[in-house]
Amino acid sequence: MTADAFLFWFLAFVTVVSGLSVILMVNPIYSALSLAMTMIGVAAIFVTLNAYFLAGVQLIVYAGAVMVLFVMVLMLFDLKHEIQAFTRGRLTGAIKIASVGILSGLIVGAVTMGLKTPVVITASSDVAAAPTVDTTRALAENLFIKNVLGFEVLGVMLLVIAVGAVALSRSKGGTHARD
Amino acid sequence: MLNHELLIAILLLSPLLGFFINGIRFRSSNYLIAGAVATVAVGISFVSAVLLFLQLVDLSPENRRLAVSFFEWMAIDKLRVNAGFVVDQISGIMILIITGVGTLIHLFSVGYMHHDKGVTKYFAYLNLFIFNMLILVLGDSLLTMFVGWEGVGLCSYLLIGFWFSDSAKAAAGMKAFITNRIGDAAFILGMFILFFTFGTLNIHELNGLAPTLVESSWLGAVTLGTLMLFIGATGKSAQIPLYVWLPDAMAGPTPVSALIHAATMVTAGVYMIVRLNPIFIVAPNTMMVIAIIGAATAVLAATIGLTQYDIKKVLAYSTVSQLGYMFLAVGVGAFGAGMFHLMTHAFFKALMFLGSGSVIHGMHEEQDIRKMGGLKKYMPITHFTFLLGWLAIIGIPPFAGFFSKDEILWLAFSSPSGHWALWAAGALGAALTAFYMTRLMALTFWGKSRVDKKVHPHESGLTMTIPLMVLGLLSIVGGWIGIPHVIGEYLGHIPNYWEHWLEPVIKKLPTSDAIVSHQTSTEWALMGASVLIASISAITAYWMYVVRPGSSEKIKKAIRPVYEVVNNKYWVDEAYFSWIINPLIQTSKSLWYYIDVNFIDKMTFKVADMAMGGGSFLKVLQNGNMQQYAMYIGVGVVVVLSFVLMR
Amino acid sequence: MILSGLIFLPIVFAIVMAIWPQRNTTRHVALGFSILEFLLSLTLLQNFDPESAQLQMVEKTMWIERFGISYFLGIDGISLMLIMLTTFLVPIIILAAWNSIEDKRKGFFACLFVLQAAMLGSFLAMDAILFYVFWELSLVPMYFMIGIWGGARRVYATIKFFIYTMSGSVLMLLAIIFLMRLTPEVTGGSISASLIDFYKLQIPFVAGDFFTAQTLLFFAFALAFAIKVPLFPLHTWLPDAHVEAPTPGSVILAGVMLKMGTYCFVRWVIPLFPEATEHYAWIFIAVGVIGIIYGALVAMVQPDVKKLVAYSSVSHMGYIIIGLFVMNSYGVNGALYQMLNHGVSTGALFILIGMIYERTHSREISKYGGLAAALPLFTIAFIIVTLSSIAVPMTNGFVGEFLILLGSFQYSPWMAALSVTGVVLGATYMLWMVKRVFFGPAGEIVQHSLSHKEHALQDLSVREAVVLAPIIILIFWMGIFPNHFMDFSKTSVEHLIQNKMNYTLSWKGDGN
Amino acid sequence: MLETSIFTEITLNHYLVLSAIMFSLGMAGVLLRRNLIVLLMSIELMLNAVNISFVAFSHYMGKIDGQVMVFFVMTIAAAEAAVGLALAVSIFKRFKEVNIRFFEHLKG
Repeated sequence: MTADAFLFWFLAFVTVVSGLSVILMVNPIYSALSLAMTMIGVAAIFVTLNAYFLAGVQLIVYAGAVMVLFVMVLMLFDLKHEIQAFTRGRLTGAIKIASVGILSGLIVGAVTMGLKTPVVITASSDVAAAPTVDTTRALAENLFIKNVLGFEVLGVMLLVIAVGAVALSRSKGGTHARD
Repeated sequence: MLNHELLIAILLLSPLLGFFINGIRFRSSNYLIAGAVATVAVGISFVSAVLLFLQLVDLSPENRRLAVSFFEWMAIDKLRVNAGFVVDQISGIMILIITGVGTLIHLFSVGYMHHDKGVTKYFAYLNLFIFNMLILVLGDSLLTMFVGWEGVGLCSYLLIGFWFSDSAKAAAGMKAFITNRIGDAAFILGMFILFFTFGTLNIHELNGLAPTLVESSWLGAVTLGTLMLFIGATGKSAQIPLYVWLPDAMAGPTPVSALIHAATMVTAGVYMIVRLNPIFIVAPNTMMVIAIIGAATAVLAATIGLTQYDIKKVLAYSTVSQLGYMFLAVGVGAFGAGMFHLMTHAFFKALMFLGSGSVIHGMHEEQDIRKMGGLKKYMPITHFTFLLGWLAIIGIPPFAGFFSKDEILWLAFSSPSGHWALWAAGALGAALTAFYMTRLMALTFWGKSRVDKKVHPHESGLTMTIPLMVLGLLSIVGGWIGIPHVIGEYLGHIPNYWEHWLEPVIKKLPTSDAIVSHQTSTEWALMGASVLIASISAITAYWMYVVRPGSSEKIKKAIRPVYEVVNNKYWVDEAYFSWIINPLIQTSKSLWYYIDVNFIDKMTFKVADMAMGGGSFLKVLQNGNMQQYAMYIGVGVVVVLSFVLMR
Repeated sequence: MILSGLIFLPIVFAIVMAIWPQRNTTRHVALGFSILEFLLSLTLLQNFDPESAQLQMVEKTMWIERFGISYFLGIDGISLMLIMLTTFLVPIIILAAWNSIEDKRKGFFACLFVLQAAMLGSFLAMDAILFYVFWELSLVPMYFMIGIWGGARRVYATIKFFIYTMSGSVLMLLAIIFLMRLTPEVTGGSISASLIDFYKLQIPFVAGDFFTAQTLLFFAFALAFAIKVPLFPLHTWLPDAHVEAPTPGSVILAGVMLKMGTYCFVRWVIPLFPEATEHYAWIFIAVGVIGIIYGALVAMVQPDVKKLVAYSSVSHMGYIIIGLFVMNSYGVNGALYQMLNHGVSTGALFILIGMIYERTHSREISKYGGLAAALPLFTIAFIIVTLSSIAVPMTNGFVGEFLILLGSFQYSPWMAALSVTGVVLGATYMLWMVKRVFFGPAGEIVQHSLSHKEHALQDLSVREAVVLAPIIILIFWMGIFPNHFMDFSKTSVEHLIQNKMNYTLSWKGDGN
Repeated sequence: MLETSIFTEITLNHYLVLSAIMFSLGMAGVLLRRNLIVLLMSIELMLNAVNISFVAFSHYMGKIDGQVMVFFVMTIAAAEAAVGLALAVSIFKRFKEVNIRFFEHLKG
C-alpha cells in the first residue's frame, strides 16, 4: 500500500465519519464542529489531488469563514439541544432513508461499473505534471481570461447577496413582516 | 279594365296599409278616423274583389283562373313556393264574402266600438285579419295558405284577448291560439306527407296530380295526409275534438265574433277541404271520418247550445254546430253544398252576431239572456233583422239557410258515401237548432221584459243597423242562387247557378250520377220532413218560453241528470284540463325538478366532487413541509436515474 | 385582408377601450367601433360570390412550421351569415347595454370586443389549431362578463359554464392532434393542421364497432360541440349562465356562442366523419327531439322569465341539431337559417327582458301581470319577437322551423311527428308567459309603479326603440324574403349534401 | 495486480464513490434533520461532495476547468450560507424557533 493510497483511505474515512456525525449529532454545535472537521478533510483530499490553491481556499472560506458564521448563528440562538432533531413520519422517514440509500447505491454502482477503465492521464496535462505554483497560475489564467465573465457576475452576485443578507437580518419581522 | 295582378295586389295590400296606418297611430282613441281608415281599406278590397270576380265571370268556365306570383318565397331543392295568389271559382266567392261581410262588420264596429279607448288598435287588428284571411283563401300553395292560416289564428288571438286586462279574456285568446296550433301542427305534417307524395305543395298541381284510383288503406299516404289536414281543419273550424276554444273566443268584441268566429276564419277548414277536393276524394276513409265528425259536432254542439244563457255562447255553439254541417257536407262529397252553406251561414250568422252585438250594446254590455226579454219594442230593427237570421238558420223556405242546409241533408242521405244515419243526425241537429234558436229569440226579444230597472235598452245607431239590414237581405236572397233541381224544375227551370259555377273545380264522387238522379220523390219527402221537424221544434220552443214561460224549468227538473251533463258541456273542458293540461304541467315540473336539477346537475356535481376528491388526495402531498418536498425531488431523481441506468 | 381585419380590428378596439381615458365617452366610442366593424363586415357581402361553394377571401401563412400549423382564414356560404350575425348583434348589444353596465365600463367593452374577435375567429379559422385557439379564447371574456357583471350567483354560474365547455374541448384537442398525426398520408409526408387537409383524410370506419378511429374522433368532436350547443343532457349550464349573465352577455351567449357549437357540427363533424355521422345520426336526432320537447316542457314551468327563455333556447337548438343531422338540403338549409333566426329572436328576447329588468329589477313572472297597459310599445315589440320565436309564418322563425321539419320528415316521419309537438309546446310556454307578464289585471309590479310616482314605468325610450327596430325589421325581412339570406349559403350547403362522403374544399385566387 | 489494485491504486472511481457517499450523507441530513441550521450544514456537505468530484475529474482528466468550477461553487456556497443564515436569523427572531416543523406555510 503506497502512501498515496493510505492517505486517501485515511482521509476518506475521516470525511465520511465526520460527515456522518454532522447529520447524526443531536446538538447542532457538535454538528457544526463535525462539519468543520469534514471541511478540513476535504481540503486535505484536495491536496492529494494536487489542488493546493483550492485546498487553501477551502480551508479559509469554509473551515474559516462559513463555519464561523454557522457557529455564531448557533450561539446567537443559544440552542443546546433539540427535542426533535429528526423528522417523525414513519412512512416518509422510511422513504427518505430508502431513497437516499438507493441513490447512493445507484451512484456508486454506476461509477464502479461505468468507469471500469481508469481515465488515462494525458501527456499534455496541465495539472498533474505541473508543480504547485503552476497549477495556481493555470487556475488564475483560466479564471481571469477564459471565465472572466462568470467571475465578474459572481462578484456582482456576492455583492447583491451581501446586501440582501444584511437587509434580511436587519428588518424587524424578517421574511414574515406584517407591519 | 285593371289588370288582375294589380287588382290582387290592391286587394291584399289595402287592408295591410290600413293596418299599418292604424297600427302606427294605435294610441289614438279617435274612432272616426280609425274606423274610416279601416273601413275604406276593406271597402277598396271589396271593390277590387268585385272587379276580380267580374273578370272571372268573363272568362270561359275551363279557364276561370287568375293567377299571380309576386316573388319566390322559398326555393330549396324540390320545394318551390312562391308568394303566388290565385283567384278561381272557389276563392273568388271567398274573397267576396270576406271583403263584403268584412266591410259591413267594419262599419258596424265603428258604432259598436266608439267608446273603447283601444279602438284604433282594434281596427288595425281587424284589417290585419282581413289581410291574412285573403292570403289564406288566395294562396296558390298549401304553404302560402298556411301563412294565412296561422295569420288569422294570430289575429284571432289578438282580438279575443283584446280586452287583455281581464285575465279570463287573455286566457281565452291563448287557448284559441294553442288549440289552433295543435291543428296547425297536424296541418304541417299533412303538408309534408302530400309534399313527399306528390313533390309539390302547389294546390293546382296537387289537384292535377291527385290519383284517380281510390285509396282504400288507412295508412295510405293520401289518406294520412288528408287526415292530418283535416285535424288542422278541426282546429281552425272548431270541430270535435278541438272545438273547445270557440265558445271561449266569445270573450272578444262581438263584431270580431261575427267576422272571425262565424263568417270567415272558422270556415277556413271547410274552404281548405273544398280547395283540395280532388285529393280528399281519393281517400274515402278520410271522407268518412270527416262526415262522422261533422255530424257528431253538429249534434253535440247543438245540445250544448240548448242550455246556454249567454247570448253569444248560444250563437257560438250554433256556429260550431253549423260548421259541423259543412263538414258533414264535404265529408259525403257534397263540396258544393258545403261551400254553399259556408256562404249562407256567413250571411245569417254574421247577421245574428251583429244583432246580438246590437243587443249587447243597447243593453249596456249585458249578455245574459235571462236578464233580457221583450226587447222587440225597444229595438225594432235589430229584432226584425234577427228574425230573418232566425228563419234562415232554422231552415224555413225561402230563406237562405233552407236551401243550403237542405241540400246538405239530402246529399248526406243520397250521396254514394252518405248514409241514412248521417241524415238522421243532421235532422236531429236541425231540430235542436230550431229549438235553441227559438229559445234565444223568445228569451231575448219576445215575452215579458226581465230587464233590470236601471238599464234602458235602446236601438243602435245607423252604422250598426245598416250592416244588419244588408245582411238581413242577404239572408233572404242569398240562397236563391243555389236552388235545388227539384224545386227549380217545379218553379220553371230555374238553374242551380251555384252548382254550375263550381262545377269545373269540384270533383264528383265516382259513382254519384247513377244514384242521385231520379229520386225526386224521396228528395221532396226528406225536404218536407226536415222543414216539418224544424217547425215543430221551433213551435215547441215558442210554447215553452213564450206561452208558458215556467214550463222549461219543470222539464229541466224532470231530466235533471241529462240536463246537468249538457249544461256542463259534457265536462269536456274539465276533462282536457285534468287529463291533458294538468298532467303536462305536473310532468314538466317534475322533469325540471327531478331530471334537470336533481339528476343531471347532481351527476355533474358528482363528477366535480370526484375531481375535488382527487385534488384533496393530492393536497395531502402538498403539506408545506419542505423536507417532504425535498423527498419528492429525491424520489424523482432516484426513479429517473434508475430508469436511465436500467435501460 | 378583410378577414384578418375583421378579427383583429376588435382586438385593437379592445385595447383602445381598455386604455380609453374618458369614462363618459366610453359607450359612444364602443358603439362607433362596433358599427365600424359591422360596416367592414358588410363589404364581405359585396365581395362574396354566392355562386361558388369554395372558400373565398382566403388568407394563409405558415404559423408554426414544424407542426404544419398555419394562419389560415377563409369564408364560405356556411360561415358568412353567422359572421354577419355576430357583427350585427354587437352594436345592438352595446346600445342595449347603454345604461345597464354601470361599473367597469371600459373593461366590459374590452371584453365584448375580445369576445367578438374570438367568435369571428372561430367562424373563420380553417386551421384546426387556430380554430382551437379562438374557440378557447371565446370562453375567457365570457367568463369575465358573467363573473364580474353578473347576478347574485354569478360565481357558481361562471364556474359551471367554464368547466362544462372546457371539459368538452379537451377531448376535441386530443382529436385534433390525432387528426394532425394522420395528415402525412394526404400531404405527402408533412404534418398539417389545415382543415382542407383534414377533409381529404379517409378515416377508417367500422360500423358498429365503437373503438375505431372515426367513431372515437366523431364523438370527441361531437361532445365538445354538443356541450356548447347545448344538447339535452348537457344543457344545465345554460340556464344558470343565462340567468346570472348581464343582458349583453346573455344576448351574445344565446345569439352567437351557441351557434358556434352548431356551426362546428357543419364545419367539422359532418364533413370530417361522414360515415360516423350517418351511422350515429339517429342518436343526435333523437337527442334533438328529446331536447325540443324537454326544453319546451321545462320552459313552461319556469318561474323566471330569463330561465324560461334559456330553456326555450335548449328547445330551439334541438331543432337545429335535427336539421343538421338529417343531412338533406331542407334540413341543413333550415338549420343554418334557424341559427340566424335564433340569434336574432332569442337575442331580442334577452334584450327585451333586460329592458324590463332595468325598470323593475325583477324577473319573476308571478310578480308581473298587466304590463301591456303600462308599456304598450314594449309589449308590441315583445309580442312580435315572441311570434318570431314561436315561428309564426311571415316571421323568420317559421322558415327555418318549417324547413327543418320538412327535412326531418324526409329522414323519418315519426321524428317529424314528434318534433312537431314542439311547435305546439313552444306556443304554449311563450304565450302563457306573455299572458302572465303582459295581460291580465295589474300585478304586483305594475301596481307598485302606479302607486309610486317615482317608480312609474316608462315605455320604450328612443334609444331602446333604435335597438329594437333593426331586429324587428330583420324578423320580417327574413320571414318574407328568406332568399335574400339563403342565397348566400345555398350553394355551399348543396355542395356539402352532394359530396358528403368525400367532402373537399378548395379556394380560388391567390394563396398557395 | 487486479485484486490488490482496488486498495492500492487510487483511481478516479475512488474519489467519485467518496463524493457520492458524502453527497448521500448531505442529502440524508437535508431530508431527516429538523434544525434549520443543520439543514444548511447538510447542504454544504453536498456541495463539498460535488467539489471533490470536480477536483478529482480535473486531476485525472488533466483539465484545470474543474477547479475553476469548484471555485465558483465555493462562492455560491458561501453566498447561500450567508443568505440562508440571514433567513434563519429573521425566522428565529419572529418565531423563536428554528425547527422547520413549524414552518409549514407552503401548505396547499
